[in-house]
Amino acid sequence: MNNEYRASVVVRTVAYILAAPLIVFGLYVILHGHLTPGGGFAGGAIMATFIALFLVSFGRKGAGSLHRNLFSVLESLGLTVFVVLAFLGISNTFFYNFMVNSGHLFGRVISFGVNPGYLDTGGVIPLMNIAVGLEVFSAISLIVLEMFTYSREDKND
Amino acid sequence: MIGLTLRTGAGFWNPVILSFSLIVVICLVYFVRSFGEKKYKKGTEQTDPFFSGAPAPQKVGGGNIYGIFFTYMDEYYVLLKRMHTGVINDYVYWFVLTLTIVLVVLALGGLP
Amino acid sequence: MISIQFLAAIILISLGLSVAVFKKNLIKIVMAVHVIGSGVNLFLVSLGYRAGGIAPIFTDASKLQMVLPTTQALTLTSIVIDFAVVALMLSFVISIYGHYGTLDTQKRRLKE
Amino acid sequence: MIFLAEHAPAFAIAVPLLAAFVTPVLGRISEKIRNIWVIFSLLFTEFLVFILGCKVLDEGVYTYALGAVTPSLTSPVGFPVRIILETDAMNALISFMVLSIAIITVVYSWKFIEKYEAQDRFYSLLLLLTAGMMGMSFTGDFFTMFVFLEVVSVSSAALVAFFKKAESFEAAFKYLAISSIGSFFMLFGIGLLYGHYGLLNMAVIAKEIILHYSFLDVVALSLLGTALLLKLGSVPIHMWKVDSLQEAPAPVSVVCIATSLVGLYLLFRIGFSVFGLVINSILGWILVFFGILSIFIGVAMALLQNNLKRLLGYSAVAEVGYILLGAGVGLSAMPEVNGFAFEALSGGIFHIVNDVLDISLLFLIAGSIYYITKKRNIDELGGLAHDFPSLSVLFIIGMLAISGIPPFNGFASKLMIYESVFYFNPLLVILGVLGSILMLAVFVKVFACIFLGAPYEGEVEEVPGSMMFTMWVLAFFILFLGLFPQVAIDIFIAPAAEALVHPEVYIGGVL
Repeated sequence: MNNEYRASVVVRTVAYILAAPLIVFGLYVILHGHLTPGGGFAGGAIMATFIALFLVSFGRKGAGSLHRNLFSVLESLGLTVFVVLAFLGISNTFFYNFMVNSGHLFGRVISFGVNPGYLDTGGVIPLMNIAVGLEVFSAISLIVLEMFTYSREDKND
Repeated sequence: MIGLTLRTGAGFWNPVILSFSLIVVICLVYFVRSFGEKKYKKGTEQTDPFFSGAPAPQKVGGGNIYGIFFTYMDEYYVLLKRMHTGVINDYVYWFVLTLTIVLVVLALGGLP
Repeated sequence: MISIQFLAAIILISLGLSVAVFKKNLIKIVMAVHVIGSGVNLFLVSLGYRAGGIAPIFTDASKLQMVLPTTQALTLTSIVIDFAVVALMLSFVISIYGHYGTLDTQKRRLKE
Repeated sequence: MIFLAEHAPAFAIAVPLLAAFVTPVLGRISEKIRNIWVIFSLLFTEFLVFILGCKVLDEGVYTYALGAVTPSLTSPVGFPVRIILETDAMNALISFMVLSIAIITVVYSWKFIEKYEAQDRFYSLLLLLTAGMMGMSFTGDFFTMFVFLEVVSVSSAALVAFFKKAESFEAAFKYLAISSIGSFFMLFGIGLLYGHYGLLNMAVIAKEIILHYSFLDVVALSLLGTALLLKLGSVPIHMWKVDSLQEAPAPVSVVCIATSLVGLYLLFRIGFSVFGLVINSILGWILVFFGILSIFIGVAMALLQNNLKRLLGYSAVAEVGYILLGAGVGLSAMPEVNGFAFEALSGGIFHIVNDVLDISLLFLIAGSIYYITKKRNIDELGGLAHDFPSLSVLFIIGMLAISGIPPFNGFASKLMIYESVFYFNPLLVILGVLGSILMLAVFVKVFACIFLGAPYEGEVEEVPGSMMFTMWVLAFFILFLGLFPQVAIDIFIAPAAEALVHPEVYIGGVL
């Protein structure tokens, strides 16, 4: 078994081309979670597809450049931000949306009716989407990375 | 003694009285025991357990206990061992079987 | 007249169950769990479907036209859970293969 | 204080959850700080649940709507649209028990898993598991119940595989496979209820079901009920439970016992509060049937085992049978439970408390025996009473309590179950007493093999003080509940039984 596993040039080129669109589309889905279908989980999964593609095209060397500690810290961070955001509404109730219609960040006051889909609405929901997106991205990347390295090591022995 | 007697609907149960009488009985047993013979020699075969004249075994394994019970309950245990295969497929099978039984019984007897 | 999506959900669930009971490969059991999960998700999401309904986002459609998004939320959550379960089960399968050298469900050490 | 009591149901879920996410980060800094953090967060949660329990015992059922303007705004548009946490005496009791077990587990684990890797993840998963169990016990709607059930399944399966041995992976795989199949069937049942009523809230469904009871509800009830019977490990779907209890580390086995306790609570909640007003005695008979089956097959299989933890796993299965027996008799008298049926139900609930204490003590002793000798087969052990007299005293307490010998706590609850079930059906009592006698036979064998005989030859380690302390705490509560059972009945068992047999109060808490 060749240790220096690398995919063919076709796969690598496609990976280069797809990298930016995948990340941008994932971020788009996360940021528009409160307006369109999608949200934290879907967007995070799309972004994690990039990591899977990266591993497939660059093999072990690619896996070596990704730090699993970074992913676990990011995962913890995302989850903590989510729960802390839920705690911040505690003056009313847990999970209370204290930022909606406040006029500050994500708190634009809109009148009832059709609008073009202002991103600046939704209160804590977009923030929670971002936290969940971060968590899902790092968790799925971690799973893919662990499974990838484990199966490679297994074959080399 | 309010709150110490357990009322079980049909009767009552007072553990404190029982524990007290248990202690009394144990004291009585020790009192009777103190009349016993004290002249035996420690460390000789007089203090060894008696095992039909043969040297007593130092260790009894778990498989040696209740042998006669397993002999007479053999058919039941063959059935039980066949039931506990440890295969995940059979676990799912038992789940489906239980679901079917519960569903049929409830559908026959649970409708208004 | 039973709707086709409910029929599909039932077929998926029964397929998954039959694979889980009859197939002797650990990977196939993971797939069976996933297929059962997908069947249930299909059932849930088709419960919430309303012909001609409108998504409840920044429109001024009347309340009766809008679709209650509960089932979509449920399905999304259950997909996430399904994902987590399958990932964990696959990692267990990798470890079992590493230790036992086989994926056969009949080769087990825990029984009775 | 009032603020804490007001938000206690949400905090009881959120504090362990937050603690679980922070634990890995703290573990990088220092092990000591991490341990203090874990135990402190659990103690704080237990304090919250305690004041919540006092509030509930004083004022009756308490509902909390997540994300509402005020906690009591449960149905802003005529029916509840938010996630609602509903607390009454029953789930306050269950969550208090679960948290106590979790605290004892954490204190025990300090020394027990000291030599292993990945301790951060162990504590993190343990806290996640606690949060899941809190969610399961406080939730007022079906879907949140499913979500937390899966949180519990996934995290406890990962904990079962903690030792990273071949058998532990096998046990964890079996556990996760069968329990996720069960969970998906439960979700299917929840979907049926949603399709029928368009709602997920338990209390509202309980109210609607009186008017629209149909075959669809029967199918949903059987799906939910069977999935919960699987979760609590009733015969004939108990094998996964025995496997995972055998292979998990001893503290994790104890927490797994606590998860089946929460499964029992959910079964009671669905049987009594949701379907209690419409279903007739047939559901009670089903529970009685599975209870008797569990007692018999569990005890018979326990008699056969030579692996200590597997034996304890089978006796845990048998003990669940007694609870199902008592509760089934209570359920068969719904909707008007009084007299002997009420006593049987209180006996069943009291036996939940006693069972979790006894089995936990025995599992912790089994863990200590593994810790000091590194052996699990009782044939290879023997004569431990010479070197470890206090361990043998603890084992005697546990074994007498679990086999229902006076004056220990197991006797009090079993007496309540027997005497009241006797009026229901005398044959069931005979079967139950027979099971109890066999249980004593099982533990006499274990005691003779492990503690009696010539002194143990082989390397032994000392039992650390923190582990002994947790076992003595459990033994103290066993003795206390054994000597003063009526105190427990008056303070928290009878209100819990009252909360179950009056579904209309539960419904009134939301609407």
